[in-house]
Amino acid sequence: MHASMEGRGPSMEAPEGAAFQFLGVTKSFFGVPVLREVSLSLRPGSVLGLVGENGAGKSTLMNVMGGVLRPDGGRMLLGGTPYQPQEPGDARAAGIGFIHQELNLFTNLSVAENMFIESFPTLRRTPAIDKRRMAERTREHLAQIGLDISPGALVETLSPGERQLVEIAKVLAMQPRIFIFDEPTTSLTAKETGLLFEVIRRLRTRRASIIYISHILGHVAELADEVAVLRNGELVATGPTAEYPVPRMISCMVGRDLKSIFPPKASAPQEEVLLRVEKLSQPGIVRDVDLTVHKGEIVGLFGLMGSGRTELARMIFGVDRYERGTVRVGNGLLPRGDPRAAIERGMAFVTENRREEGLLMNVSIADNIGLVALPEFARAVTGHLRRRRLQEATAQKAQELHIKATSYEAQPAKSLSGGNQQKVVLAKWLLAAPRILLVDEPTRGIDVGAKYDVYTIIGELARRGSGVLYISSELEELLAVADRILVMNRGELVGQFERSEFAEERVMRAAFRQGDEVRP
Amino acid sequence: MRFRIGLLVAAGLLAGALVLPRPTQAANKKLTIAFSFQDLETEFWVAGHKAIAETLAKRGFKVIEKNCSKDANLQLEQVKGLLTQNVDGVIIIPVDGELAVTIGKLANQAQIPYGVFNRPPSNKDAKALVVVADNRKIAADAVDYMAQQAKKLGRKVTPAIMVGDLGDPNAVGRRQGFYDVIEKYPELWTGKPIEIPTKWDANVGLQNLQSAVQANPNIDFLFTSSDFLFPVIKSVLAPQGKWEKSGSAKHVILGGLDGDKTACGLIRDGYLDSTGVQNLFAEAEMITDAITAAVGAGEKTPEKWMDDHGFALTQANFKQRHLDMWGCRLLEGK
Amino acid sequence: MNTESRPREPAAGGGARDPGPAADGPAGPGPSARRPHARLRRLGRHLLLSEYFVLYLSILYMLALGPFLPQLFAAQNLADMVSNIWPLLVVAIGQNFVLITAGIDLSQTSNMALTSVIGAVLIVTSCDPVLFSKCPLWGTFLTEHGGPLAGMALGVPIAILIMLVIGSLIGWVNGVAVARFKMPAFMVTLTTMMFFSAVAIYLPKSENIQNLPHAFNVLGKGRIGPVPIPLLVGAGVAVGAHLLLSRTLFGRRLYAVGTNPVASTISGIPTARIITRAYVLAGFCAALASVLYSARLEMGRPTLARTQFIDIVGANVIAGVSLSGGKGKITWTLFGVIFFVLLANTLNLLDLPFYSIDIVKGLVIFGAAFLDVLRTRAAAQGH
Amino acid sequence: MGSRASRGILRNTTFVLFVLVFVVFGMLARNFLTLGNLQVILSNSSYIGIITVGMTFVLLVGGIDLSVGSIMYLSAVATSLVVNDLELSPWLGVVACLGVGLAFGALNAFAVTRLGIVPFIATLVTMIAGRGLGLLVTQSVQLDFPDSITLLATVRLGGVQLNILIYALVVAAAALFLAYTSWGRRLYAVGNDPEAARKAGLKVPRLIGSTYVLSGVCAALGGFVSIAQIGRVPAGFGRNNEFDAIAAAVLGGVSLFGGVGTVFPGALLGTVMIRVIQAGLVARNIDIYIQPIIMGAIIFFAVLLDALRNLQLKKLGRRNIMKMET
Repeated sequence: MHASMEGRGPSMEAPEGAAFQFLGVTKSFFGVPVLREVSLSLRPGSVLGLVGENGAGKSTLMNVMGGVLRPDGGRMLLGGTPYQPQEPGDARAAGIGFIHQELNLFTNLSVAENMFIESFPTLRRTPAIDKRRMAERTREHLAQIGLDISPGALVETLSPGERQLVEIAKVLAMQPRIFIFDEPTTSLTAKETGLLFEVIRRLRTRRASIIYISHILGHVAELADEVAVLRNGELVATGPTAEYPVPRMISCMVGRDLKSIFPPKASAPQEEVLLRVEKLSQPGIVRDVDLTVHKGEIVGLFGLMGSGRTELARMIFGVDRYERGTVRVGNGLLPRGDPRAAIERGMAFVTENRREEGLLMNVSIADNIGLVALPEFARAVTGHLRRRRLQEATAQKAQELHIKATSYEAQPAKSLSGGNQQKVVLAKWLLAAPRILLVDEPTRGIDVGAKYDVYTIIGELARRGSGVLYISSELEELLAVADRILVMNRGELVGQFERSEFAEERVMRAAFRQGDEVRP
Repeated sequence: MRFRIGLLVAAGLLAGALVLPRPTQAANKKLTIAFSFQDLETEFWVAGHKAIAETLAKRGFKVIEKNCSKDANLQLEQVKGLLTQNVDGVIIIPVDGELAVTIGKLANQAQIPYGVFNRPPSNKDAKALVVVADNRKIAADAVDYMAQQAKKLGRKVTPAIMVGDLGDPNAVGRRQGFYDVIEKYPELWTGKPIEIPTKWDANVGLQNLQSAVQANPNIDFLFTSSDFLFPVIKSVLAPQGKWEKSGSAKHVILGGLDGDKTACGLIRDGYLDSTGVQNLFAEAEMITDAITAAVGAGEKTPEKWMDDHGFALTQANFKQRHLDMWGCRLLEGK
Repeated sequence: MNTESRPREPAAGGGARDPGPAADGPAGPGPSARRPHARLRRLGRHLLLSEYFVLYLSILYMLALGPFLPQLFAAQNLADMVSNIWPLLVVAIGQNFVLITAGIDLSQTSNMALTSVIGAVLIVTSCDPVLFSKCPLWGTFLTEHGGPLAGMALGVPIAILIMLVIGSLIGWVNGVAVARFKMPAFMVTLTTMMFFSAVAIYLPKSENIQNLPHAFNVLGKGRIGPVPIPLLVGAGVAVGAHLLLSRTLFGRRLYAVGTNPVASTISGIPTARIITRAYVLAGFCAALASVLYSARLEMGRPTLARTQFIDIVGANVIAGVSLSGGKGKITWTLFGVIFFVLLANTLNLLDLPFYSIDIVKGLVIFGAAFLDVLRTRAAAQGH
Repeated sequence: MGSRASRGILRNTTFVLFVLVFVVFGMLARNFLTLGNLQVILSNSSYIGIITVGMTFVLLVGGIDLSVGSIMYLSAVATSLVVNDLELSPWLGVVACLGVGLAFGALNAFAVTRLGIVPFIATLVTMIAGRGLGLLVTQSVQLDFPDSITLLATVRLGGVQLNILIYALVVAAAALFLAYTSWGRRLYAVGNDPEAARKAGLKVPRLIGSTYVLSGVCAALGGFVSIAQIGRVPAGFGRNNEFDAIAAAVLGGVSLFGGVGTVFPGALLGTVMIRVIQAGLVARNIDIYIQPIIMGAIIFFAVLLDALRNLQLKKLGRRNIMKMET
């Protein structure tokens, strides 16, 4: 693969038959350059791993390519001929398939309908949709990615992973020659991820070109033929994957040598039990779960998507109800289905999806951070808020966690990058000084730098004597941060590993026992 | 760009909205009478409004009209506004008698002659020129004639009433008049009258009348609180073969109130037995006479009570009295 | 309820467009700053974008009409206009609380009617058997000598207290239905509207209840010193509501719940209770407004405020309160109410044939709404 | 399995409730459970039912249309101009009627989709100004229609009244349209998530606009059906019908937040249910002061029941997240 890098090294001529080329593409918002003269070309039948921190310009570049945004300068060539998309439709027509990071499915429609929403197959000489044909074709497309669900199923009944795969199948159905995968695996189970990778490899053998964007650098290394690294809108490195092991990718991304992806382990568990869950059961979701979290301990909860770990956390915290079992904080029994009780007892819950459950997207950063601890700033009877104190406290937290924003008071949460949004969620809870922290996939879809910060924040909390239940499907991060790892499978705890016995394959084996989660 | 265009459009619209009205003061030094009426949604009020507005105009008054569409508070605010325009006299068709008093007090304070049309003020706290018709009595007259017809049949009949909007005093008064008669001849009825809500809405009237007839096919004595419902009644009874002239076996004894065109035609043709009539034009004459006199004499708070006893136009007295009914005059273009 | 088909969040939301995944820089083209008359446009933009937009609009409207309508500025007329603001303001503020939770309360009107009737029944000094002997309360609550509290020393205050309690109870019923049983607010309040309006008419069998004690009527137009009592009440409620929304725990949580109920629940906010309270406040305000209206009309009316719903919600929405929740300020409501009252007053003064009044009213509302859209767009660009 | 059975019932509470109401009144009131009465109820549901169909479309895309009442009046005025003043054939009357409905529907569509005014306000303006426009023409004098129009109401095909047939036709057409055409399915998509719809390259403004046009036409048609029945149009014609229509639709399970609901059975059941209750109260000859009280109460409990059912369904739905019932 060849790519030209203005000013860095000998710029090479783009090869004959490049599937796609960016030539000095620039783009800026309000005079702030987001893409600086990016030149890059993509070879047929190859996978290009595009990496970079949030805000580096990946999505902007892809949006330019996908016709969502127009470049301020530079040109694009599609198979050697000039290419100027005016709208997403043009890109689609030109054979570029864009799998967006956030899902664009209509939950109230069936899988089949979602696949063909843009052009339904109709019965001859009528406006009526040919449901049978639609179902058949849908089944074929789903089969391609090994997804076995009924075309008639409503999307709202699907798991996140299944939805993601449907989104992908939808793009495959358009049979483009160039694919853009933007963070496709965030909500996939290990098994589903495997399926996806097979699909991508198959596409490659069919001479299709793939751009693969991900924060999970391991995946990039595993999948890509070449990598290209963006930093602050500039193409800072590019070359065969072989030359770019993960550590080098990272140092290119962050511009300095990061000691490692994980901070040194700071916390150590103590005797005192903070959280004790006994025989927690809810038919169809979890069965007889027992677990404890000690003072200063980080308990990792590993399990595949759909193993019931998120549901478990929601029940412990009281978001969902459960039929049997008890949750004790210290030695006080926690009432069921009452998050407020949990919070009063010093519990905090960082949920897996920031947008729906974590943040008030249109509300200012400060107000978001203040949300949980608010009562502490209100006068007893009147409920009158001590606003100066509140403002100071939130601002302080925001700085502590290095939340990058122009104004905490004015800027709405939705204007932040994923990493900073996640920090806002953490700040919201930390302001209430929790003794027990439940975190669910806290590093999903955020960049390496932000991940590092999140690990540090959680580690620090544990060091100060709080207990943490850390849910994740990225095993290596658990191995790094946890003192103990519990493995969950189909609603049951099937294994427990002390830090001394940590070993990747053993944990994995436990997680996969009885195969992956079953689907009817 | 779009921003600027939009701005222009919007500005234009506002301007349009503002220019549309013509200034009031442009009018010369004519005496002005303010006229606030409750609504124009039935033939009856339209005719009443027309009668007054025209008579006043004929007498060289300038008339400022306000429609408060049944909203008591709005009518209050309207009259307040009118009083500040120092008009020479105010006539209102009040939303109800109580409001007539509240507004009357204001008019008295403002020292402006005040006339109340058609609805009796609930008490005499405010000095006013009042022309009223007694809905209850007139309804009773009409229903009483129906009862006489029923007696002739020599059998019990099944009575039904189409009731108006229970928030409207006319509807309530007319319903009471109906029940006065019902109680007067207890032996005449097969049972308790069937009540059919209409909310003064033809569609509601139609639907509920159909349901009522469906449930009680033997209804043969029907009083409607307003004449404007006759087409509805026809469309329900006709398919059942019950839209027959009086005298025929299947005839439903029919009565109404208002005295509009349709009613006149129906009595003439023998479908309708009787309808209660308010002598609308006479009322209009009376109120305008009174206010003219008061304004002329420079009285500030004149007081006078004028009754329109109204009457029931029936098959029996049609020949003699039909021209006293405003509907018939409209019908015959007089 | 989301009845908005334009990008969800107007001005205050900042940026009518969602910057999208992990915002690589803010989206949307920059403001077209490279145009002539920049200063003028900036002034225009400032006026357009300011919090006080609707107020400016009202003033502009008033000035524009001045030449046509000298009597518009007549002291008496101005006084009337101001006096018309307060009752509407009070009830509209109540509605505002509910709108912030992304709900709606259609039952406020019948709430006012019912409380008006009940209040009057309690304190009426005498009533005519001919009118009332048929009504269900006759003999028990009502006699020739009036209601149970008639002539009592503290009769009036007690009656008002009872009105407020009942109003709040109606609100509570709505609130519980919406918050606990997750019933659609529109349907809940539509049915309670039918129900209580029917009850209000049933109790006195459609009769208005007159002869209320002077101590009550005086609330309608009386003054304390130079200040009209309704003004005191209205202003009091406005200030109270403003503080409640902007300065208290409840206020913050109300906005949070209106913006994202799920996140709010998980953040430990008693969502159901907050929503219920919003409806209770709506009911309370309705009852209070009912006191003012009944007093100025000097009677209890079973049909009070029957046609007012549109003004109540309209005044809020015109001023930018979003029907999809999370947005709304008392100042906005105030301006919206001023706008509607001004509109009604001018239409009243203008000597228009009755039908064209509706047309003009429609056009003006349209104009105002459209200007609001422009400002939303401008704001979106500006961000 | 138990849960599946109960789910089966739960999914159809609207229908169950409907039957329940019908049977109860059937026992309470005379000649209620008769074919004749069924016809009466359907024929009386027809005009508001047709309007409800249009309203359902608007609600499906998360909008609202307050102007249907005024559109009914305006189109009635147009019809009267054609058949009364110009003395043209009733068929031209129908054309004029629907034409006006279409025009004002388009006006709403323009205000909402092109100018971006909130539907509530946009249609509110049409409601207020539209009524004024009508009165401007009629001077609020009531309109009487000739037999050529009113006779249409008495026409029967195969023993079934014409207006019932029209209603059935409209419902069938709308139901098929929503279930089997691209346009119909896309309406659901827009109602579910306008942003995603835009990204998917759907013509969102056109889709939304179309619903207001449809609603306008339905309002006009419904108005015409009712004119044929009552033969006379007073100045208040159609007022508040917007609320009746919305209530019927929502009672039939159409969500005000868009994306959820059906014309058949949903909106149909909602409409007829309200009608059945009203008819039952009259047939039973309940004191008219009490009738609206009972009416309100019954609808309230219908909605409550529906809400409880949704909560229940959610619980059941939660059970099979894991798809591991054992």
